[in-house]
Amino acid sequence: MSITLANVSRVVGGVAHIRNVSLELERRTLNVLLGPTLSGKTSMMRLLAGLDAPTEGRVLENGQDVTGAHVRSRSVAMVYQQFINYPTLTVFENIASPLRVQRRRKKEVEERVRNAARLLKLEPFLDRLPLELSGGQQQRTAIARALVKDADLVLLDEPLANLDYKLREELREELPRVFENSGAVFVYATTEPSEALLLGGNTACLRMGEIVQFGRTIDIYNRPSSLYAAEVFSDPPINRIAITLAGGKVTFPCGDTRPARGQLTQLADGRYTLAFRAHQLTFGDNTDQSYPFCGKVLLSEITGSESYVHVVWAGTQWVSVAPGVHNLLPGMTLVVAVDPREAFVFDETGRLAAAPPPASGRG
Amino acid sequence: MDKPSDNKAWLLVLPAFLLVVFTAIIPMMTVVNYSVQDTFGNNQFFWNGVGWYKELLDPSTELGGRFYTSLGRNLIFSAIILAIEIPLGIVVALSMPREGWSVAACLVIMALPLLIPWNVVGTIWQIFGRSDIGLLGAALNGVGLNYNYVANPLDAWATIIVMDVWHWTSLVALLCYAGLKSIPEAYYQAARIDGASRWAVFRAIQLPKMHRVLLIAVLLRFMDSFMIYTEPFVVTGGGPGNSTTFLSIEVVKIALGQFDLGKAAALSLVYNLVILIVCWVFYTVMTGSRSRPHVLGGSS
Amino acid sequence: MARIDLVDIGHSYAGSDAPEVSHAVKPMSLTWRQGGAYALLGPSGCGKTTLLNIISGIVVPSRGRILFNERDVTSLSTQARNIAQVFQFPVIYDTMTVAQNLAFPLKNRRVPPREIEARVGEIAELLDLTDVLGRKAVGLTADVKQKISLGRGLVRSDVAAILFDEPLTVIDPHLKWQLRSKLKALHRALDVTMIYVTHDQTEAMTFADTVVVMHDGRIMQSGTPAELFERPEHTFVGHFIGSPGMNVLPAEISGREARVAGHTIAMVKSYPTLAANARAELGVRPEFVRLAAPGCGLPVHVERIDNLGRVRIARLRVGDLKLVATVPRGLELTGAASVVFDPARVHVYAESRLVAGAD
Amino acid sequence: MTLIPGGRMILAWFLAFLLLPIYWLVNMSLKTNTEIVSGLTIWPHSPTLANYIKIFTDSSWYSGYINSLSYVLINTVISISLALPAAYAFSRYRFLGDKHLFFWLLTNRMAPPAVFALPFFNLYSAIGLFDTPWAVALAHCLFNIPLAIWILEGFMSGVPREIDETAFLDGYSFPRFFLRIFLPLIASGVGVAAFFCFMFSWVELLLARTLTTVNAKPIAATMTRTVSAAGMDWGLLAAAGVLTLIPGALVIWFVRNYIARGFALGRV
Repeated sequence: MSITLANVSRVVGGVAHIRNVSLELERRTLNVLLGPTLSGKTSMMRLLAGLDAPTEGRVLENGQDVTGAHVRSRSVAMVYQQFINYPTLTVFENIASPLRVQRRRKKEVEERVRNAARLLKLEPFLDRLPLELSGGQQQRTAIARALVKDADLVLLDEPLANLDYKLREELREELPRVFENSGAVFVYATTEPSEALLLGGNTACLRMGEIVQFGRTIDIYNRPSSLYAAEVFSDPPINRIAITLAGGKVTFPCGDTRPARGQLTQLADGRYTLAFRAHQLTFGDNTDQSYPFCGKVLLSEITGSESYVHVVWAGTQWVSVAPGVHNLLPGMTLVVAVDPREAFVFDETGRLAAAPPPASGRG
Repeated sequence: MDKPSDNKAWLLVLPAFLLVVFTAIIPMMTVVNYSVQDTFGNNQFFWNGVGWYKELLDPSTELGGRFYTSLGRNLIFSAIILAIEIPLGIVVALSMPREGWSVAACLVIMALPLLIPWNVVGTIWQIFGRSDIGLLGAALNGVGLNYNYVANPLDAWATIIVMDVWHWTSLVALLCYAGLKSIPEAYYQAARIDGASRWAVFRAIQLPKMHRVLLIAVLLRFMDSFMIYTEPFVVTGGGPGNSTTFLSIEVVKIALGQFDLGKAAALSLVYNLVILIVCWVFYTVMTGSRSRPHVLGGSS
Repeated sequence: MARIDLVDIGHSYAGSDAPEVSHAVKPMSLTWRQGGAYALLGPSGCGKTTLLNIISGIVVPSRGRILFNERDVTSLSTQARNIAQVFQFPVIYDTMTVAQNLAFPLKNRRVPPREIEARVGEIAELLDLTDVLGRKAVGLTADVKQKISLGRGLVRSDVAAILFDEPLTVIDPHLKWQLRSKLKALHRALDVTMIYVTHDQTEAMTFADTVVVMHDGRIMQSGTPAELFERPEHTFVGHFIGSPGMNVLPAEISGREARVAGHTIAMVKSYPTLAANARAELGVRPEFVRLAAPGCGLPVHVERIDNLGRVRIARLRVGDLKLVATVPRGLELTGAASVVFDPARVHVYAESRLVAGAD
Repeated sequence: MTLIPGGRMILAWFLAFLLLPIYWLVNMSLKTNTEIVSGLTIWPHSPTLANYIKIFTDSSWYSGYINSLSYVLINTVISISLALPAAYAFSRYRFLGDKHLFFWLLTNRMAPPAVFALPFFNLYSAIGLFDTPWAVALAHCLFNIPLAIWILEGFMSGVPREIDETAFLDGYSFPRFFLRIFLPLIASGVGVAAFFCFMFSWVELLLARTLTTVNAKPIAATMTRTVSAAGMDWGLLAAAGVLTLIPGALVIWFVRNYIARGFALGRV
């Protein structure tokens, strides 16, 4: 079963939530809708599910036009951000509900619900009411219900957003295993690039209701087609610096110039934006090829495994991430460096001009 | 995620809509029909155009005079009961317990007057106020005030006002109590941390938060008091003389008493117009900031 | 400005004689020095908010005493304790302007108007609220409202401590780090004790210089972010701090050797042979687990390698034990492999408690 | 703990003020006429149930209760069953003229019965329903259907729309979803709406009296008619009054937390 949006737009109260999107999702694939809040992720999912009708364009299922079809006639399942369950039914009945409606035999319902419950570690809670459980367990119940149905299309709208930090981590690690053995088309919306990378499959980068880039997740990560795609696909936000290339020399906003290195050497002269992710901005000037900058520490955020150091240099703010615990005091000066061979270069229109070769670099 | 627009929803609304049309629009059409005609009872109708309305709005005419005096009585009555019931309701709401079994007991006792048929409320006060068999009547006369609500207009007004305060104040109290209950505990904690006195807490947190329920209470009480009929009718029958003849009693007297259909219809329409205007204010308040009682998380 | 001492504090919502297991906060003692920045970190329902409410006086503990600068305030009311609190959802007085909100605590203490105005101006400056002072507080965004709530505490120069109950919950993700850096800068500027409750380790460790990790009503460990990361004193702390958390593997420990799933691992320190029935475990963070070709160390089976862009996480299996390792760039391994632990970074736990080895 | 000093005293006085007249009614209902006439007694010296027995045996009295109960129940059933789908439409969809319709319903809820007394009299006589419980039941729909719709819409809007969508995604048809999933969720709302429809129909006198003469005469009318008769039998009247309190008093315990919401049309 493949699901396709053909030139779909959705305008609500004069505001365009989705702008002329065309997207085709193949059977047995996992597709991530990645974008900041209000970038149109939920609107697009509701269009795919048929909960909302497009203002223009068509929704096709295996080539057939299902644009106006009522959700009941479609084989779709959806998991909402705020873990929606039937409060008056037990967890067992919640998961079994789609099968009850299809009037499946009792034995089959029992077996399929137990399988789904085992997959999501819900066996001990099957006879409890959803509201008695923790947020994580409620969301697992909703996911179990979405899976038990074997729908052709399964949509998950930022399912982990409302969970505790550690709960989010546990469920995030289980999701790939949960999706593996199902033949449906999965669509997973999230604001966090790390979730997209963890789930793999394909990713559509969304910005203000438009698809900026669609392709295999790891390809987009390594070669974002535009500065927008790079922005969407970087957390913490991608660092950037305006540069002008002239005769093999690179001049930075603060005026000093350095020899062009890496892929900068093959680019025509002109104004570009050098963009590099947090882990590409390293402490100290350790490689001969990299450009060092002397910045001032704004704040150091520690997660335990890594530390995000917010630095300001010549008025522009950057974020650098380094493994381990680095408790740098705000106001300290810190030399940070970026190796041009690992950074992206975008032209003035924001299109990708040069990207680090995928395999070797630290990209 | 706002509501989708779907005109098929009219199918769901239609049954209720048709029945209310039958019970409201058709009768209202007959009222409008009568209000522009004159009749002498034997089913002959003469076109009178806006005659009745002109007469109604002209205080010098008999109908106009009765209209303005009873309208005046209604407005005075509503003003007095609002001036008493709203502050008293707030004070009672503030003095109600916030948790424990006593809350339930208070709610039940306070709700009792609201559940009594309106004519029985009249009967209760009719008995209670009589000097021969009523505790209130006997007590007041015992103290030397010759209180007689049947003969003395002032006593009649006092009785009706006290009766209305007795009947409806607990509604204002319950509304304010509901408003108070919706205030999250964090606000009281913050006020304690800021060292606020009880009065500061009332002015800074409770009154602003009760603002919406108070407005609803004022509008509900104004409308109900403005169309009051049964209680005064039972206790004083509109008397002594017609000192307590409110608009609704006037309408019924003219319509069902004198069978003067034209006058009654015109009076009814103007009366209804006032209600419509107040309703519009009520509607904008009620649907302005719609509080979302969250059913799943327990009662509001 | 107060030094806070919790002396054998414990609380159960079912009364003081309730069995200890049902205590929201198990009996504990703790001292927080004046001017420190502390975080109470733990999953939902671990008792961190109850502990915060005990300090603020909203909850009277069913046992133990709490001292502010050696003065017993256990039964003292919230006002008398002179603390300030920023709640999860912004609490502001709707009908007042920002300036009136900030002046409210001082007005309640009958501080002369001139002095109030000066103090409000000073705090507004500190919190970049100067340009919204005249506006009605109710119409502003959540992060500004939280600043106002904080400002109401700061205007009182003698405030004993400022308590934060998950203040960033309703703030937009990209604004969070700005408010965090503002709080950190404020803490350095004003010598006032701050206690921050959260379930998010990043918020806890960026804000506080001492993080108190709680679980099931008990304090598991209290230390600097570095201590929590490098020397977790309990397997729960190891698991809770760090993303992904520390690996915990059952092992038999004797002398300088540990046997895990039939494979011996050399240790840097020597450990007393633990009691037979003591549940001995080995703890090592994924960052210090090196994946190598089969035969170099503990044999493992590579289930999956997740590529998170800047770091790659290998999901491994030893028999039916799960193991996680961070994998450098470019290393592609599937199926059978082996892992080598960095000996200096391996910890030994008995009954989930850290065992100090001898050199 | 109350919120204002002396709160206990104020509340005690207010509750006493509420209960005293009701006590006096009960007190009168337990006295024989001779004792009533002979002088003021705070509690019935020779309490008797004669008045109650008379009401339960004299058909002109107890038929009043039966008539009242019959039209009240008919009205409540009609109001709730018609209001449920309409409230769902208002809560879940925007449609042509929904705002104006919702407002018009409110104006009917607030319409003064006096205005409709005469037109109803003509209307129901014309269609031959005069002096039957159906006349009063339908007449009371004027204000009870709007009331039920407003209260139910308030409760329904508390249920997240995503639950409806999840059910439709699961394959529920609308009727099955409405009965098996949605109704249990707003059960308390239906209870409250039913209680207030019952209550507002039970307390109304003017329309009930206007539309009935003999066969369907409600208790309220029976009571007011005997008021004007010479030689008033106060004890009997008091007893009749006490009996009209029973329905409200019985149910109040179950809806005590929703009273404010019921009166404020589900908006509090």
